[in-house]
Order: sequence, then structure tokens, then C-alpha cells
Amino acid sequence: MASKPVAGYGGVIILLVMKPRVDFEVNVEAEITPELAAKPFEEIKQFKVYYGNRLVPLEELFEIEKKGDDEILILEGDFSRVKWIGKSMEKGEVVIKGDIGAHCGAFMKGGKITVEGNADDWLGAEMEGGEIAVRGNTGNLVACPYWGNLKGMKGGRITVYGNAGNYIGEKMCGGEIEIRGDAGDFVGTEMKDGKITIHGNCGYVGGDMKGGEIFIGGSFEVVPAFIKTDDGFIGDVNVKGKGKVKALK
Amino acid sequence: MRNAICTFCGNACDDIEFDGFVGKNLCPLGEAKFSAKQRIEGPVVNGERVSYEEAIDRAVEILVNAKRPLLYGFASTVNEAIRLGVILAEKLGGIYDQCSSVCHAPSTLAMIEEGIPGGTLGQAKNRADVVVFWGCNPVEAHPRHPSRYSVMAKGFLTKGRQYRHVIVVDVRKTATAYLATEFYQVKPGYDYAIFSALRSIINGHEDAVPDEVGGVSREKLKEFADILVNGKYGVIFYGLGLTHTRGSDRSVENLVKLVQTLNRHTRYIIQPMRGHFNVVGASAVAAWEAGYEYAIDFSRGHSRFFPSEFTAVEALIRRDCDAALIIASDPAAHFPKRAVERLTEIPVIQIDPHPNITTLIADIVIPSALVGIEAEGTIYRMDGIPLRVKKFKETEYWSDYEILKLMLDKVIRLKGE
Amino acid sequence: MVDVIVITGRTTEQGVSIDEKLTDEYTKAVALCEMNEEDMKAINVKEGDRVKVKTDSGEVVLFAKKAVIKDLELPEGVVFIPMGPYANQVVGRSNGSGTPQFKGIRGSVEATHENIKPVEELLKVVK
Amino acid sequence: MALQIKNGIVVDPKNGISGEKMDIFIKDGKIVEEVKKNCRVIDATGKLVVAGGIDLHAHIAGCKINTGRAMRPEEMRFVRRKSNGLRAAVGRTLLTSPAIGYEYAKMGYTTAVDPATPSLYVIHTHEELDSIPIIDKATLPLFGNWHQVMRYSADKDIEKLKSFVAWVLERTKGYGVKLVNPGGVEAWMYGGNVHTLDDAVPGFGVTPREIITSLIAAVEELNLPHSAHIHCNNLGMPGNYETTMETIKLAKGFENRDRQVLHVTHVQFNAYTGSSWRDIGSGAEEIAKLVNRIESVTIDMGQPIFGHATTMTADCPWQFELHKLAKAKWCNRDIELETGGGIVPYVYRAKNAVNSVQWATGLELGLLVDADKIAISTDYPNGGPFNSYPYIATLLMSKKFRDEEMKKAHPYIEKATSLPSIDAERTIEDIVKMTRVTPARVLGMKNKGHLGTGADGDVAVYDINPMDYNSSNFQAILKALKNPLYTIKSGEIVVKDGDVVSEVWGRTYWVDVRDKTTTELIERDLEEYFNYYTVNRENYGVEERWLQNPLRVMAG
Repeated sequence: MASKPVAGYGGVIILLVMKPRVDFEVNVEAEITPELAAKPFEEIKQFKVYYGNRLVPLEELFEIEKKGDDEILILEGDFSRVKWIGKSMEKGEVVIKGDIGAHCGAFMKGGKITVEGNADDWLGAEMEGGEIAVRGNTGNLVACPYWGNLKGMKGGRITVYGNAGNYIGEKMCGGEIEIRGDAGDFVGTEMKDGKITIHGNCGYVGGDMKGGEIFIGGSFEVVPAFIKTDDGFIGDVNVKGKGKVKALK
Repeated sequence: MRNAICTFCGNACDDIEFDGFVGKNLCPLGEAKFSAKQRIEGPVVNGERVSYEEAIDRAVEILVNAKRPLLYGFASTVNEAIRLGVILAEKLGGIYDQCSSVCHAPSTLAMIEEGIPGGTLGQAKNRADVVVFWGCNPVEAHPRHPSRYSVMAKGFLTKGRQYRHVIVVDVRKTATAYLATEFYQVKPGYDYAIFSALRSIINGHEDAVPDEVGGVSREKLKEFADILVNGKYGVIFYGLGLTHTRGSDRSVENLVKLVQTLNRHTRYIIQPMRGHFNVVGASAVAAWEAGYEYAIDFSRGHSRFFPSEFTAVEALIRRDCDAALIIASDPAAHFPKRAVERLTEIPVIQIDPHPNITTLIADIVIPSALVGIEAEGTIYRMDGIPLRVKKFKETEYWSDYEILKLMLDKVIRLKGE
Repeated sequence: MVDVIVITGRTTEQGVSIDEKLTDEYTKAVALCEMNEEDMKAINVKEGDRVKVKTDSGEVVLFAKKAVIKDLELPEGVVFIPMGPYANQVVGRSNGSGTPQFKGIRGSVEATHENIKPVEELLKVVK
Repeated sequence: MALQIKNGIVVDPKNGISGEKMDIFIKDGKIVEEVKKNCRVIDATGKLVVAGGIDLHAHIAGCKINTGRAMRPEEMRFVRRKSNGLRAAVGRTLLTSPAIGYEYAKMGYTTAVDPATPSLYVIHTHEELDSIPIIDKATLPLFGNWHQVMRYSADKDIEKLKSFVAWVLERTKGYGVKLVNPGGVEAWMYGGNVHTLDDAVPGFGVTPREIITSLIAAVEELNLPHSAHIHCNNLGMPGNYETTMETIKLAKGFENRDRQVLHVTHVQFNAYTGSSWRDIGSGAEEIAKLVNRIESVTIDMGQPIFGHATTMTADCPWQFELHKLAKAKWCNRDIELETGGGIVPYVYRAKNAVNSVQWATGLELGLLVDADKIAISTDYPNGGPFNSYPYIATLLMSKKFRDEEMKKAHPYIEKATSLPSIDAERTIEDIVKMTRVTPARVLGMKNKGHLGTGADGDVAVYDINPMDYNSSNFQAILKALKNPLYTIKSGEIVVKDGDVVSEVWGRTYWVDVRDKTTTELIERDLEEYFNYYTVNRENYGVEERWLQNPLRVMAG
């Protein structure tokens, strides 16, 4: 099955296809980007990933097929326990034809990631550019900064067609996040710039927001530190914020 | 033994008199702790009694072969043992996590965001004229707190109860609420909003506050803000009512922001009501040895901090550990069902003085000496003040320190480092 | 059945028996569901009757206990379970912070005739 | 096994050796005249051989730095190189305990003193000191805002104060007397501060001047090895150099043949002219003149390093100001009846005029104050990482390097400081004084800072010839100082070619002066006082047997 070209990628020849070959005993940390696909096959097979506290070659954990030299990575099967896919990627494309583990697309600068299943926590954390689309749901902490860092998402675009968890776009400084379904609590906390759109319902919105815009289609709870305006809310007053929270028209 | 230190809760009361059987100055919790009770008789491997050395050998074998062993617990032992636990996790390439991760870890996350304007319990005793208990119930969880440190304590500058305004904020009228001057009942999950509302009022933006927030009217909130701002020295104690509920770390962070604001008008400090007598040590030792307080993964040979993945509960639910060493704790009793299920699937080694629910699922059980009675060492009270717990009873049981020392020596030998 | 918010937490009884968990005292101290009197009436249970608490994460059978004294003690629609293995049958995972949400869980309570499970059974010990 | 360091070029100013080719022998951890057999030989031909470096002021242990670590995971993601079998070492400027020991050794340092421990937390401080590998260490308990100290100072009761100091040093296993913003931290408990030496401390009536002079008197009468060690009032504030000068002058009333009577620490932070952030300037020249003139005062630099830092000090009111100024997270700890502490992350930016003035002011002090009166420090981690000492030394040694670095700084320093006009270059001998001889004398550690017979077997060998180097080739100097060929601690080779190769465990120095006074004088006061503590007197302090490797120093 792995050899079939992926729909929607007509014209492009597919390149590196990976499938898990074992039921993982612990999660795998595979910091791989599409650039890997352009490397010689032997090098790819020997590429080291963390399997718990062991460094193992990729081929020990995954079936790999190489079909060209383009920077496209196709992940088939259940990758929900594989973390850090597309970390810091700058170009190329990753297509995940199932679920994906945490930190997918963290620090991403360019290129495109498509997740056909669900994504875990920290999707697109501290993302700077590029595009991520998730057909299913995502976990918590979409596009957030890692603990202690002062800036979240700076650029790029994340689209989630399903629901998202808590903490979305914290300390966001730029870029766009769109959640087509519902979202959890704490959307755009300490947001400085950029745009978040939630089509469904969500919990608290905009705590300590300094700037940027949040649009919500369903119900939400605005933090009691926003001034009501004709078309929404502006705040957070406690940080002299000029952030806007509006109903999605 | 005079001035013994009670090894139950984060109060770490240091005025206990104990003759080996009966203790004075103990609260009901401490009394239970100091009373004789069931012990694990000896080291057991798969149901069979063995020597300490053999049990440790077998445990080390499991841990060294694991791809990511979880080392969890530590809140009820001494720093000297905790330090060995952190080093052991590093040498094994495993996870170090401790009981904070199911109680006050959100406070650490809040501190990472905004810091903690804190102080010692003596500041409440000696100076505080406003004492707030938010989402905590010391009468049941820290019974001597009100008399030793907060509500009734006779301090150097604040001489007793009549000089203090005592406020309780909770979702239910707890026993502590009956000690209060004011009680504010809030709807579960609305603490975050109430902190923001109080900040808005104190910052002069009453207009941003709706008529009612989390079940408390704007008028009541204004009155509350007034009491806070008019205190000369205030202490806000908070508990699991914040960290275990909706918003957890964000709620504590917002409380910190409220306290930052209050410090622009008067003086305020906050203090988490930490549970176990040395849960603070389990955080602090890890911080100086590895740079982080909990949820530390050493799989790459050095420390990494990912609380949403490497707390014990998350590592178990995510099936990201394949063996567990449990020290001085009972995760089978206190973890959510799904985490406990994973615990029943992997090899579990337990070190504890008492049989508990984790004992039922442990493959290897290694009994230990009772800290503060049969073993000495350093512990940190809830405000971080270090105290030395004493040994006043001889025992055949090995201390946590001795058990972990032999484990570490064996691991280092096996790893050839 | 009534919809409720479940909170779990420490109690003196739970604390006193914390080092003796394999005893009846401990089970008695933690296999409890404290409820507002009105909620008890609504599902037609008295103190000591059994109730089943259900949430997205699971379900558990507990003894009903009336939240005592004042009407403020536990508001209607909120139930309290002492922390321990019973409470944890209905606790889920974290909100993203890594710390499970032990309080403020949406669920329901209903009367039941099912038995309170012993701790061993809760653990589903497979070993 | 004994060790011979052969054919090195030795610079040992204390013993009058300034660049002689000679051999150094170490046996049983001490420098000896000669060892004839069973001796491992290190070839140091043509290389600089000096005593191990000494840091007299670095916050390396205790609740402050540890709270800093916990609040700053962003600092901890930097993984440092390590050898097999050693501990993992992480941290950017805030380091874990293992990393602290390794990083000191990696630049040829073998001793460091934690300058500020709250006595109530001293067990913690010692636990961390005991977790730092390789180096010798000590800690100074905080006295300047202690209720007991303020009361005795107000009463001018030096006898009781002496008794109290002796009691505290024994209870804390402390090494000396530290003052931080005397009086100001107590005022902070109600949101205030003190601003001159003569402001009254609320509730006590006593002034900072009285607290300082009383504690100097007590320290001198007890004849402690280390003098009173002060962080002056008004730290960080424009115009504060005047308070600093006045404080320095307080030393005039005292005399000591062996050492200073007052050590004024991280003076850079207390050496500003001006009345606001807009007209801030350097008061370093005037302070340098005064320090050079007054026999009984020494200082250390408190050099800021452009980049990340974490400020941490008992000076709570200043930390609150900094939290507001920097809009950064803020930890505070009010410590009952004793002291307090605060932590705020900070970044020194070369493009920022004020930060540049700070940077230049520190260097001015380093260039203008006599080398036997000033020690190199960054007030770690307040000014930045201690492992930037090679960078600071190179700046002081090379005018060319300074000119290069000044280009990165804000041009405002041309106007506000005299740094651009200073052409002086420190010699290697000066640097050896500022990093070995002077700190050893300031601390009263007689076996340290030199290579005479009986000195500690702590030696560093650098790839530079003190008789033949070019100060313009600053890259070579910096590289040599950053990567010692050898660091030897108590006769053991711990660093080779800039890498830690093995681990030894140093000692913790503490001072016992109980025989100089009697606790009876303060017995009743202590009994009363402990009613207000939340720790019983029997549980207060630390016993010697709890320390891993204590070294008791009897003063006198």
C-alpha cells in the first residue's frame, strides 16, 4: 500500500515512506524533516532516533521505502507515539496519513505538514513560518512557547479541522491559528499579535492579552478584564492591552 | 526525644515530644503517623522473601534493561536519598518525577511564568494582618497551621487572632471557613476569572467587571479588594483547590499577578500549602542536581523538562516508560485510573515502610526505615525552611539512602561508567 | 440521575489512615461520595446508600454521605470524594500542564445496588 | 601520589616570584619543597603556572540560586560538555551544582565563596555546597537586617553583638559577616527602603551607619579571618556612588594589620553618578581614588557581561524595582526577622545606554583600582556567568580587545564613563593578584592564592608565557585563560586541556570564634527571640557532622 501515490499530490513522485514496524515499548523521538528524504537511502536507514534511552537506526523501528529525491516525507500508519516530526523544518513537505505524536512541527520555519488523523500536544510550538493542517483533533498547547520562553508562535499558519485542547496560541506574536471545531480553555493568553479563529465553543479567552485578534463562532468566556465595545471586547485592561475578542460573523 | 519533627505534612512541626510510643503536640494526622502500624516485613521478589542485596540486584537488572524507567515518589523521604534518586535517574537514562506532579506542580509552572512573591511561615505569624486561605483547608490537611503559623499565632508584631483579618475562599464551606472573618464561596472553576476581576478593580477598571463573576457579586468583589489593599502585610495561602481544578497553573499564575499588583500598594506574599513533609525537598534537590524540579527525562544523558509528557501520570498514560521504581509514595492509590492501569502492565519496584496499594501491584518490594523515627536526614518545610529529622529508634530496616546507594553503585558498575 | 461537578480532596480520616491503606478503615474513609441533601433527595438515596458516580473517565460505586451542617457546605450539583483509589476511577488526565485535574470534573450521580468493589478489584490486578 | 609540575614559568606574587622558571611539588594535597621519588611529572615547559583561582563572591548555593533554577527552565536547556563517568552538566548562566564545580575547574579556579545565605536556610546552602564537586567553598550568613543585630546596634552593645555573631557563625557553619542593604530589607517588609546611611530603620530607630559600624567593630574585635562584607545601600540607583563613598569611609575608624576591615562588594552596581536613568554616569574614577587611598578597604568588580543574567540578592526592595523596570518575572522571599531575598531575570544589552555604562564602569574599576585591592567578580549570576572571568581578564590585559568590545557598546559610554580614555593594560601578575592573591587575603585564607610551601596544592597551568606574550593578540590570551592545560586540586589533576577529567571533593571552611566571647550574654535574648521564630532553637542551624567535608577555622 505504501507504494501508492498519495491523492492530492498528483504529478509529484513520492519519496520517503515510513511505517512503524514494531509496537513501540516506549515512545520514539524522531527529529526528522523532509530534508532526510533527499539523502542517500543507506544514510536514511541509519539515521538515528531516540527510542527511550537508546539511539537506534530508523530502519530498526520503521519500514522505509525511497522513491525519489524530492523533499517529501510520507508517514503511514500510527505515528501517535512518534514525537518531534518536522522539528525546525524549513522546507519540503510532511504528510502523515494517520495520527501523530507530540511536538509535531515545533520551531517550524517553512514548508508544509499535513496530518490526516489527530495530532498530540505542542503542535507547531514556537512556530515561525510554514503551514500545518490537521484533519482530525489536536491536543493541548497548540503553537505555545515552551516553559520559560517569552514568545509563542511568530508566523505561519495552523489549521485544525477538528477540535483542539487547552492552551492555544499563548504569547503568540504573529501568524494565524484556525480551529474549525471547539477549543478548550485559555485561548490567546498573553497574546501580543496575530490572529486566532475558533469556529466552535471554547473556555476562557484573552487573559492578559496585549494585542492581536481572536474570533469565536460559538460560546466562550471572556476574562473579566475586557471592556465591551460595539463589536466585541477590548483588553486586557490589567496589561493596558489592545487585544480584540470578537464574535465570528 | 524533645523537638522532634513531625514527618507528615508540609507544616513539619518541630516541637514534637516522643518517647517511642506516645507523642505530644501531635495533631490527629501526626498522631497516626507516629503510632505503630503495619510494616512490610522484608524484601520480596515476585512473592518470595529474599535478602536486601538480592532484591536490589533484581531491581537493578530491571532498571538497567528498561528503555525508560520511571523513578517516582520521593516526597516522603530525606534529601540525601532524593539526591541519590536524581543521580540514579540520570545514570539510568530514565525519568525523575515526584509527588509535586500530582499536587503543586502547577505552582512551579506559575513560578516559571511570573515568579513567586513569597516568604516564610514566620512572616504570617509575626507580621500578617490579613491572612487569606484560597482553595485550601488547613484544618483538615495541615491541622496545626492556624495555631502555629497563621490564624491564631502570636507573633512579634501581630500579637494574635484579633489583629488579623482572616478570609477563606472556597467552593464549599470547609472547616477552615468557620475560622474566617469573611468567607467567599465561588463556583468551581472560576478562580481564574475572580483573580482577573480583583486585578481589574485594584487597577481602577471596575468597568471591566460584570455584575457577577464565578458566583460572587461585583459589590462583594469590591469589598474583598478593599480588604486586601488595606492590609499592611498580607499572606495568601492557596492549595489544591487551585492547582487541581480548571486552569490550574494559569490560575496560580493569575494569583501571582494579583499579588504583584497588591505589592504596588502594600505588602503581600503567597505560599502554597504543600502536602507531604518533604515534597519541597523533592523539588529543590532535583533543581540543583538537574536544573528542574520534576518531570525530568534523562533519556539523552542530560536533563530535559517536559511537564506535559514526563510527569509520572503522563508518562504512564502515554506508555512512555517501561519500568517503574516507586519510592516513599503510593501512586496506585493517588493516580488516575488510566495511569494505574499502565502501572499494572510494567515491572514495578517499590521502596516503602508500609504496605499500601502499590504493594499489591509491585514485583519487587523493598521495605525501608521510617524517616524521622528510624532514619535521619534533611527535609524542607512547605516554605522551604530546611530541618533535620532525627533518628531515635534502632531498626533492622535499611534506610532509603542505604537502599538507593547500593542500587546506584550497582548501576554504575553495570553501566561501566 | 443528577448532573454534578466532582471534586476530590483531602480529609482528616483519609490522612489518618494514609499509611494503612490495606485496612477497612481506609476503605471506609475514601469510598465516599459527599453530597448536598437536595441532590440526595433528587436521586432518592439516604446516607449509607450506594451511589454510582460517572464521568468521561470512568465510574465508581460509593457510599453516599450527607454533607453536614450548613446548606453552604456543599452546594447543590457538587459532590466531594476523598482522594484515593475510588476517587481516581473518575479522574482523567491533565489539562496540558501534566497535573491531572482532580477537581471540577463534569459527571453524574445515580442510585445503585451494585457493590462497592474492594481495592484489589479496582486495580484489576493482572499480574 | 605526589606531583611535580616541571619547568613552568611561575607567577606567585605573594612570594615575590614574578615569572621564574621553576618546579612546583605537591604532596598530600599541599605544596612542598621537593619530592624525590614516586612522583608523577607534568611538563609545563614555557607555560604559566599559578595558584588555583579564588572567587570571593558568587551565589553558587542555597535557596536563592535554586529558586532561580526552578523559575528559569529556559536557562537550563544548555548542555555542557562532559567526560564519561562524570555528571551531566546543564545551564546557560544559571548552572546546576555539578556544572558549577566543573566550570570553575575548567578555568583554573579551585575555591569559591557563596556570599549570602539566610541563616534560617543554611542547611540548604550547605547541602548545595556539598553537591558542588572539586572546589573548596564557604558561605557568609546575612546579618544586616537581622532584628537581633539591629537591636544591639541601636543599643551600641558590641559585646552582645560579638556574642551573637559568634553564635550565628557556629550555628550556620558560616565563614564571615555579610551585610546587604543594611536596614533596607527590614523597611521593605512594609514596602519601604532606606536611602541614606542616616535614615532610621522603621521600628528600630537604628541607622544603616550604626548597623555597619557596629558589625565592623564586632568582626574586628573577634578578629575574624574575613572582614565585614557589604553590599551597600541604594544598589542599582543613579547617583548611588555617594552612598558607596560614604560607606567606604566608615572603614577609616578601624585598623587591621593583616587585612582590610571592610570589603565592599560588586562595586560596579553601586558606582553610578547622575540623578536618573537619563543622565546616569560612572563614578568609578572617584571611587577608585578613594579605595586606593584608604588602606583598610577592598572591593570586587561586579562586572556585568552582555547577555543573559539572573539577578538574585537579599536586597528585596531593589529586586522589586527591577521587576517593575525590566517587566520581568519576580521571586521574593521575606525571611522572618532575619532577611529576605529576590530574584529577577535580566539581560544586559550592548545597545542599551545604561547597560553599557554598567559594563564600562566595572572595567574602569578593574583598571583603576590597585590590583591588591580589587578582585575580579561578576557577582554571579547577577552580572553574568562566572566563567566569563577569562573574558574580563583579557579585557583588562588588552587595550586592543577593549577597543574591539567597546565598538559593540552604546556610544553613550564616551560621555558617561572614562573607559575609552584609559590606556592602561593589566599585566599577568596583576591578573594573578586580582584572581588569587587579593581574594585570598580578603578572605583571610592563608593557604590559598600562592604557591609557597604549605599552601594548598591547588594549581593552574595555562598555555601562555608570562614573559613573552603580546597583549594585542587577545584571542590567544582569551583562549589560554579559558582552557587551562591543567587544573590541579589538592594535588589531583581535575582538568586537562580545558576538559574536566576527574572529580574530587573540596572542603567547606567555617569559622569558630566561640572562645572569644560567651553565649551567656545573649542567652535570654535568644530564648525570647525564638518565641517568634517558627523553628525551635534546638532545630536551628547545622551540625558539623552533617557536612561532607568541613574545615573548622579558629580565628585569632
